[in-house]
Amino acid sequence: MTTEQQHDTIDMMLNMGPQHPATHGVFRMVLTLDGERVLDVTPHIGYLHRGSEKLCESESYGQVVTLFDRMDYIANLNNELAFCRAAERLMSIEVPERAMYIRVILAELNRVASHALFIGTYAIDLGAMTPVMYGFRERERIQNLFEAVTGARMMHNFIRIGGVKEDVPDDFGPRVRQLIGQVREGIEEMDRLLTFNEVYLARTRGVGVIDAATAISVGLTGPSLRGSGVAYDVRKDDPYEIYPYLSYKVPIGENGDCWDRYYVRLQECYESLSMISQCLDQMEAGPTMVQMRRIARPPKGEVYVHSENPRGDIGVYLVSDGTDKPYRLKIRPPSFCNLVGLAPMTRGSYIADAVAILGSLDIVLGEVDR
Amino acid sequence: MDVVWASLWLFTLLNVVAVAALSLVWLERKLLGRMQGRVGPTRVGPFGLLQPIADGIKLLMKEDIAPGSSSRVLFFVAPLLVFVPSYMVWITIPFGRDLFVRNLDLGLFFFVALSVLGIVGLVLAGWSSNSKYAILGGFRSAAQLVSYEIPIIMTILVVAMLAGSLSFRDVVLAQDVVPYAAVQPLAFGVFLLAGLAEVGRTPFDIYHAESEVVGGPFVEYSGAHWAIFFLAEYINTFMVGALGALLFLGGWRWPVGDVPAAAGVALFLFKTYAIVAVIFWVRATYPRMRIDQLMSFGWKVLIPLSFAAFVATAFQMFYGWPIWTLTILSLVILVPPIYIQLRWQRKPAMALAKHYAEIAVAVHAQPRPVPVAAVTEADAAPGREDDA
Amino acid sequence: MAIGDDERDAQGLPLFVPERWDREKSGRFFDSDEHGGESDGKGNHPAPNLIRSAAPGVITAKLDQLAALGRANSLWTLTFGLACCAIEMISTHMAHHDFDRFGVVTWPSPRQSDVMIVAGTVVKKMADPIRLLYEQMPDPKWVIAMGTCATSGGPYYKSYSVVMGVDHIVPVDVYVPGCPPRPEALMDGIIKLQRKIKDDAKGEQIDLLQEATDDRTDA
Amino acid sequence: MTAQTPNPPSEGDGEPPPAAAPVHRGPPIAIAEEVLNERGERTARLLAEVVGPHAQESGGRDDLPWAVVAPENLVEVARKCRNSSELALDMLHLQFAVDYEDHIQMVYVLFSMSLDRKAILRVNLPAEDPTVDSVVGLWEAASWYERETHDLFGVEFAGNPDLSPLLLFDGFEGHPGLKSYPFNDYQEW
Repeated sequence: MTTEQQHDTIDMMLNMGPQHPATHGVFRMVLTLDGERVLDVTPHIGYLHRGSEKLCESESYGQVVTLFDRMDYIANLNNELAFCRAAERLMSIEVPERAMYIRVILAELNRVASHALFIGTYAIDLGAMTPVMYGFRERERIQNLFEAVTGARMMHNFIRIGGVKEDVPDDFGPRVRQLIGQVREGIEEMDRLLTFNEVYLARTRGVGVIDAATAISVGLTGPSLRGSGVAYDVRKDDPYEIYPYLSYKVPIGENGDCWDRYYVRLQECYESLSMISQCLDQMEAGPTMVQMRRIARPPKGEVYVHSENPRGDIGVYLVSDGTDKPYRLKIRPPSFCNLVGLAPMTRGSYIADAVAILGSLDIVLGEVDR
Repeated sequence: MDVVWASLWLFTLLNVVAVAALSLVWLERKLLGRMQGRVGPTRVGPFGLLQPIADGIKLLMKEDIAPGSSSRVLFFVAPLLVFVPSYMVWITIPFGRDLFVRNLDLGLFFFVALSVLGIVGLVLAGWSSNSKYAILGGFRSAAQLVSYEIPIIMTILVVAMLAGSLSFRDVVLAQDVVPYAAVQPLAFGVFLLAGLAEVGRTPFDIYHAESEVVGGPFVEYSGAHWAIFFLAEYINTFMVGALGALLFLGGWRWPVGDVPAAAGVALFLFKTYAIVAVIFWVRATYPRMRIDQLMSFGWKVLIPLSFAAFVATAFQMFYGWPIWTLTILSLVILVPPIYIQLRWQRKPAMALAKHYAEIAVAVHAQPRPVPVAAVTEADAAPGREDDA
Repeated sequence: MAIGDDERDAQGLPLFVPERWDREKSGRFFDSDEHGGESDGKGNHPAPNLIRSAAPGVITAKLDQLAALGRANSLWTLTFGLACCAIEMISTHMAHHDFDRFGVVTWPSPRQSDVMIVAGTVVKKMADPIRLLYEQMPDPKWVIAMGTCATSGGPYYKSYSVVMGVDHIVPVDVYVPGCPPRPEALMDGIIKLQRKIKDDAKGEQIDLLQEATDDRTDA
Repeated sequence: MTAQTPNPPSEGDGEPPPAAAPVHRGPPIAIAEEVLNERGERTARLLAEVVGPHAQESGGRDDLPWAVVAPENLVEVARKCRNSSELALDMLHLQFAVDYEDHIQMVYVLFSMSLDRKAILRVNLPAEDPTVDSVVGLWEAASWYERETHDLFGVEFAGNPDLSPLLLFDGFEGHPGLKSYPFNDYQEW
């Protein structure tokens, strides 16, 4: 990599500290630099470790849903869905069909909002100021719909164990169809602005390459793994809720560089929008909550359920001792595992690439530190 | 006696330049706002016009910290080293036929000599504030600005050859028939790109890139000293606009010929603000280039192109071909690099995107079980089905 | 920094005692004083400076109000998001809610920012960096505690690693309730801060709590 | 289910519970039945072949069979699982500790990306000084999992190059993940 220097130079340790515009929150990277070239990266996390898992052990099952909202605070509904599926699997409850459709529609909308935010923040990491504004405009539109359905912009607490809190408002169908049209235009606008932009291609093609084998060994999941060519999507390989009834395409990349990871997420937005319209066609009237006691009291046992979050494969391992509080609840946060892959990708690149690679992994610190 | 006149003229020049820079600050925030679907400052005075003044007052009234471990004298001198050259250049720039402080007949040479001095201030600021980010920013600015001086000098030489003189006034007077942008589009393009890099605007703003080196050499400055840097940067942007208007778009004369001074100045300002608006427009769309790409673009693309423009002009003047042959010659030189750029970068990416669309894994919907009216246990919960 | 070794608690985190918290005054240029006036954390009381010591109170009253007008209308926030509230803070800066209308721009370096919006849960491991950032900001500076986590620990009040509110570390000027507060709530917080800056310059101290109750009575 | 009686105050209040198991005065605790579907059966058979004699206990639920292995031959069994052709568990999906107060159980959730198989390996460790061999050599993902488990549960991993604190700051005493860590008597500071 670096030619051996005649005179011995000391490598500079640059600290991209907890407060840095490019580190998406409180994540600290210590780069060992030889001039502009990055020799090694040592990530430091824990600046947002709020002890959620310990808190879960002292709260009843209904209350734990709110803690899951605040873990991956950009894909809230997907987190709620992950936990509620684990509790339902443990209590072997069948959720009514209409509740499943509502859950999948809201989860896919949340995925589109999360990817729109990713495209925006990734562009601002590379210096383009405008896509982040378009990304947040789409996010605002989707959040307005969430507010109409669940009552809150971000921390919804809408998906409950056994179904959803209440039925959707009457104008839900036409309103979501109109929303899909607007959001598709917004994302196409960002697509036209960024995807084949010469400077953007120069900054992302061939940067942060990771091949499939190292990606799997390091534990990458979700769009980051699909960018390297492994076609593993929990919605396809381990279908849950009503995903088997939907037809869609799972986009995969081949070279595993930053542009592939970006392009996989961009295509996933379009796929999610088409999924939502299919769900709207298939949805019928029916109950939205299964008949069960208010305080969930699952039987003594253990269960491991994983589902597809925008950032990757979120797993929930629930150990219950029969009381109304989980005995041990372990979350497999996709951002935490994707971060392990940061060091092998960044060695040998430039400082500007280190920022681009960290952005392409799309990490959320609330989930990394729990 | 003329010392009093000169100081009076210099004082008015300072005010004109400061007002122009403040108008640029306001224009940038409003223009970028418009392009990003938002409104920009509206609360501070009508249409947010007092926003730059509010920023100025706040910055002047702020505590001016010099970090303990920094070399105090150099720390406070660096902003002056950046501001003074960018302000002194305005002495020779004519706003109208005889609206200038001094009409040096070596005006272009004076500009080129002074625009290099700004780099010393940046590197000094980077080194003296004793922070790793500042040092990185300082070295980046040194590398970038030096390597973009050569294309600017070559394009200015092209204009000097065409006009036959180095004074701004003669250059503008020589363009009464056709502006040099039409004669030499290649030189105009290279000048704008190199001007962007010279001033450090996106896509070349690597030395004070927010997301990498957090403000580069200006990291440790606060309050009044930082305001001087901020002002100098906007004065430089205004200068690139003014020079583009004077050298290539015919300043205050081109389409209308000799007009009263006020209309001339208005025309000149219109052209300058047009170029500055293009600079802000580029800032809103393009991401930032990496430092090695920036260097290779400067040395491998801009410098050969500027030399080609220089040689093309020399051929045309030596053989006395008519003026329009130069336009064709420079267009012929300009087209291949753009084609190569598209050929090697955009097309393969589009092909790759098409390829990804084909290899995407298609998942086909399984037939839904007949929806039973009431939801009973009989309805097989899809969650349980296993065969993928 | 001015933290002695004894001022650390059992878990090695800095105890914040406002009275004994003094900062060495490095060279001043224009506004603040040279002889180390005590900044009482209210941020907006600029310590007596050259002009004010020359002609106390007479001509400087208007100057203070002009300065406060300039400061209030160009509050530059530090890009400093901790957790979920950061996403709402960013969406306030973005196109739909557009903080730029009030002249509020987010700036990456603490040296050039006036307001530190602490948006998110303050974790003990983050206490020292927050303190350091606050000290790096030049003098007339303010802190907005956004969200219940920054105000009082929020939904994590029982956790072993969360500081119960950022006022344990830095003096706070405006508290914005909510989890996360809506962008409009943060805008209301900024407007209250602007009023606080302008009224501080006039000398009379407005009491935000009292004023909030007045709003409720006459609403 | 019977009418829900108000839940007795949970054991966590006040001082840690006495050594004897706390008497539970709530409704009878139901035991979740562990039934494997046929995909799970297939993986369980393969797992039984690969793990062979080392499996102290085994079972499974839905499509996730599990096997309890002794701490000393964990790494050997894990390597066999990873390298076997028909099991090919090439991704360490999750690794964490569960504190059962009398013993600590390490759980390894293994996934196979190519053959779409899933399995869980469990290791029971003594509560006093829980140490187990590190699996960083097999899967790089284990490095951060082990650092986090070391922080929160105090489990030592022999062979992990660096076990520096990941989530907690340096001066933090005690392992907050354990049940014995005082939870409710939070000191305001």
